[in-house]
Amino acid sequence: MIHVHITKEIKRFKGTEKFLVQTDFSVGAVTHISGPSGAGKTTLLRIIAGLVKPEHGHITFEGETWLNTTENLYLPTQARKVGFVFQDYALFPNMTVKEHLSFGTKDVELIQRLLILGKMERFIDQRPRELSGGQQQRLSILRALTTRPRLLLMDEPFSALDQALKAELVPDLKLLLIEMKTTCLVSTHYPLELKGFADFYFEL
Amino acid sequence: MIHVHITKEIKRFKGTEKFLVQTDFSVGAVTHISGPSGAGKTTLLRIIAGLVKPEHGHITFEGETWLNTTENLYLPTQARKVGFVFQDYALFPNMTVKEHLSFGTKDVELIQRLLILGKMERFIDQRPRELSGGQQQRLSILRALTTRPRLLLMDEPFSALDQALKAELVPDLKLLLIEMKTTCLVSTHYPLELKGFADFYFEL
Amino acid sequence: QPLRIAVAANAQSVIKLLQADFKKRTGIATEAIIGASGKLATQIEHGAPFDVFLSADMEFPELLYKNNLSLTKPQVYAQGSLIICSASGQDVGNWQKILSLGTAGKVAIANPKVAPYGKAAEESLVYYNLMERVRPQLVYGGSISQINTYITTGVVSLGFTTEAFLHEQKDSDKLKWVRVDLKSYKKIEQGMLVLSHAKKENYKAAMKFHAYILSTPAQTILKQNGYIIP
Amino acid sequence: MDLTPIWLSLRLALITTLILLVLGVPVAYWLSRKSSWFKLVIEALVTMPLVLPPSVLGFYLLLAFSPNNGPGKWLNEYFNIHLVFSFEGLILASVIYSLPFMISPLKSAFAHLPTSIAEASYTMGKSHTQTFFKILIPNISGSILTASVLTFAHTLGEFGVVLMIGGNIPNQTKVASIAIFDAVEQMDYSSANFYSLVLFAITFAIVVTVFIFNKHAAKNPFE
Amino acid sequence: MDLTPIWLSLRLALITTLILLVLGVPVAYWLSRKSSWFKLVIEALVTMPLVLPPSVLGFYLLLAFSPNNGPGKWLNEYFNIHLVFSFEGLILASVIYSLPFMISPLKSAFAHLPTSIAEASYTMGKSHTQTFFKILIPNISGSILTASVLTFAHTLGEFGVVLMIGGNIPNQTKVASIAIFDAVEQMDYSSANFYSLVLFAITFAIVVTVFIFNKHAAKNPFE
Ligand SMILES: Nc1ncnc2c1ncn2[C@@H]1O[C@H](COP(=O)(O)OP(=O)(O)OP(=O)(O)O)[C@@H](O)[C@H]1O
Ligand SMILES: Nc1ncnc2c1ncn2[C@@H]1O[C@H](COP(=O)(O)OP(=O)(O)OP(=O)(O)O)[C@@H](O)[C@H]1O
Ligand code: MOO
Ligand SMILES: [Mg+2]
Ligand SMILES: [Mg+2]
Repeated sequence: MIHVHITKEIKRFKGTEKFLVQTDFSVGAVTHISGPSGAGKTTLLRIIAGLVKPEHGHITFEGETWLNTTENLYLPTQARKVGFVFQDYALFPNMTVKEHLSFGTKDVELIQRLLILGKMERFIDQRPRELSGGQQQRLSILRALTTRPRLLLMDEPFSALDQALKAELVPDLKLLLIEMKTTCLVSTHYPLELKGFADFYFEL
Repeated sequence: MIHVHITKEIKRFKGTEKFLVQTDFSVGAVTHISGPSGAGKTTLLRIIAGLVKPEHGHITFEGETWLNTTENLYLPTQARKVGFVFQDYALFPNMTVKEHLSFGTKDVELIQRLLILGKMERFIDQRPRELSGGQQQRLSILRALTTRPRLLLMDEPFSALDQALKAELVPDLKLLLIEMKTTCLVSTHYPLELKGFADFYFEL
Repeated sequence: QPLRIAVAANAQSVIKLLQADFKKRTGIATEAIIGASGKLATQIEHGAPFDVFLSADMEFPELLYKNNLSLTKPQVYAQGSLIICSASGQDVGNWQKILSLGTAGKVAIANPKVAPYGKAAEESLVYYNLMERVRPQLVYGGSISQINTYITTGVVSLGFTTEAFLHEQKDSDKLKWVRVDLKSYKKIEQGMLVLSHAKKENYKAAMKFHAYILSTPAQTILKQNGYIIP
Repeated sequence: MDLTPIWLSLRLALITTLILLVLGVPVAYWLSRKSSWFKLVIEALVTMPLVLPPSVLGFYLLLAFSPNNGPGKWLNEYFNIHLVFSFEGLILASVIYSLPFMISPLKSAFAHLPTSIAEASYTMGKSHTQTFFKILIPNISGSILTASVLTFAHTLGEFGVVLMIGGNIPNQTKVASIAIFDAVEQMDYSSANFYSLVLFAITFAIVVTVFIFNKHAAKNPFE
Repeated sequence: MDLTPIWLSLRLALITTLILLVLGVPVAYWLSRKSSWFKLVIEALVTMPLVLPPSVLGFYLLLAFSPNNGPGKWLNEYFNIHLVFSFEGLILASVIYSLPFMISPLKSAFAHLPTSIAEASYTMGKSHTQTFFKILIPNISGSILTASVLTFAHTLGEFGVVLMIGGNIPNQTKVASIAIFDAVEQMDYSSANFYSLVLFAITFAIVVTVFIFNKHAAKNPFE
């Protein structure tokens, strides 16, 4: 069980708005997080990853406390063992595709498997600026998997992929997550593409 | 009629690949450009906008020559009067939402109309880094419309928008394009979202 | 424009007294520009707008005269006195012995190529056969005033400087010093010139100043401040 | 205490910075674009004053502008312009001396801007010039500020060149750095300390200004 | 012609640059993070050598290192270290003098990196240190190169400080810039020209190297 109960203040044109989330997510499953643009999906995922601090609240992951503002507890991102697929990819400009993956793991077999999963074998020596939008997005997914995360947070991860590619990639990804026993939260505006992928649904 | 016939060389893991396009697009209509990730959609749109030069070929827009490599003719981007929605938005970090729009036009009525079209009225004073992914994408669409372009090139322009928003935005956008007599080429992996928007279809 | 006087560094404090006295007598305002003699000469060569030059030797004035940069012949206005000086309380009466032991620490002299006092110091070291012995300890300063800075800040144990230095120090009793024997170096005859630049507007004032420096009141001031007046 | 050396330094630094802003921003932009061997030569020339000891630069300027020969003689005879031992000469020398301090950071800032924002501006029909002033310049304003401060400060501290071609003339070329040197040589330590303190205070004011500006333009107010 | 001044300058510049690399990169990173008033003070101190005329800096160093008082006395008595009139002293002075040349461009480069790439690295379980060396440093390598070149060159051209605390000792503190100044004052223009030419050649070599490196790491090979 992932327990989340947080409040974050968001600056607005006039004054501030309160962003409030209280919910539980199932462990070992995929939850689809949905909500209109600007609802706070990215913000929520970033808070869970420990990249943004909310003003108030607590987060626990299978009993382990990740955040507790009343006790001033805060587990750093690194110790949370999450994977993150950023909405704008956040790739490393200095690294080739291959270097991105080896940065996360020494396991060459896993790297090879991921390259095949994302159909990226042909581009291993290219840097982000030499990749198309969809290629960058796939790389960002593969990179997040190299560390075999306990919790995978994906922010709009398939938006730049074509249907055929997605139809192949998504089921394979699902199998890999089950194998790795990875819990997954995924935000997307396209519920259809998560058919057979997401087990639960959460609306912001 | 937009006539395109070009060859561009693309560097690959080993050697180079030839990227070849020969086609005509209808003027005054919306054409959906489709193709797998990495097929060259972005590259094609950039070539048409004059941001990338192909090795060989020619492009004409309603008889006006935009590119002719044999005669070494090349109309600069500015003179082509296009609008461009970049796949990665390419917003101006220094400008607020409002400033983005006033950079393209002095027409305050148009600006107001566009803000409403994109549901961005509440964010007029925010800068790109203070906007959510979907808000950034909407701004990038609105910005491209401020100049009332002859040809609007949109590269995966709705990928970060939620369904409800899209259901409102797309038809309004279509009406505006007709009113402005703007031709439009749009690349997307989601043909469904272009229902009633695209008149033609082109597969790369 | 005030009368501009280029002054060798050794005279940097006595020139202030001379300027004030000259002003009192003639009402003419002057400006002093201080530097090593050689450096000032180089600047004059390249068109520096100075009216009068008070060097620390005769060589530089003669060079300028030969190059048609002056309106008067070089004229000796004072003779300099070289001293050896220490600020660390060390007795310098037997400085030749101290230097020959090689344990004195750093010894400062002015750059002999541009500062006549440095040249005199070197001559004296050669005269006493100490040059090779002292060479590892030597540090060089751009002009005689840099040597004075080195002495007062205590970064050197000993320095060769001008006797006029003692008169610009307020608490000079803290200094140990002794005159370097006149026989060990060539006389420091300090020469004066009125420069061609004075033609422009300050000709009269420059000539007055030239005459003033050679007059008894000025010579007395020089004598009271560590110069040998013949 | 005589404040003219401080005023002189401030005037010199300000004029130099303004000239270099007007000159340096376009040159830096041009250098940041696609490289060529011609640009390499220009860049090397721009970098020269950095590596050249100020004494050397001063020496060559002295030779070039000495009324005895070449350009200096010509300027002197036909226009009655003197570039040695004059304030105008110091300005010229400072502009040359501080050139790389303006150009180098700006060039790097221009090169680091994403190309796509300029492209976006072109697609909006904006010329290179409009794009330059409305998009590129505002997005490197931090670097422009930094470069200006570097230039200003570096000119304020200029010493070797002035020592060589200035001639230490009160109210014309006796700037603060020289006044301090002078005071030290004359063992007038209280003047030296006074001038140093004023320069200290000025730097501090500058640094605080830059700091406040940067705080204002901070990266992400959300996090 | 006596080449030792050139060698001395090169050695001094190299050692100074290396020390400042090790020192400057972390400090610049630290300064680029969230600002505070304490950092403001440090930043002001780091900027000081820039605005302080070298003569002033030299003078204060002279006072500080004098074996008569304070730190100089202590170093002298307990460690037998002499920082005036020695090569070691020049190194220390150069490190102080060139500090802002290393720190300022690096700080700006760190501040301009997108925060998201560091975040991505943290989510991969990488510590701040690992992220620093594997992600941040490689992505500002261009700026590191530029800053090192600036530092190296600036040290090569160092003049005022050396003039003050060096003592012009052949083979120890008589560096090239002083040798040139000396030669000029003695109107030995051929030596001055020779040394200047060698320094010119070195700059040229440096600039060409940087140019080739930057060409290699150019922005977008596709366009
Ligand atoms: N700078 C570059 N250097 C080398 N190859 C590049 C460069 N930019 C793009 N490519 C390659 O060119 C091909 C076409 O890229 P393009 O971005 O046009 O694809 P796309 O159709 O837009 O794909 P997507 O749907 O993923 O955005 C890709 O295979 C990509 O790897
Ligand atoms: N740095 C910031 N400063 C001020 N407001 C911000 C900042 N970042 C985000 N916001 C605001 O917070 C709200 C939530 O943003 P968030 O990015 O979490 O939305 P989202 O649900 O991911 O939207 P999208 O689907 O468009 O990506 C948005 O309205 C946005 O404008
Ligand atoms: O007064 Mo001098 O010219 O420095 O010896
Ligand atoms: Mg989002
Ligand atoms: Mg694309």
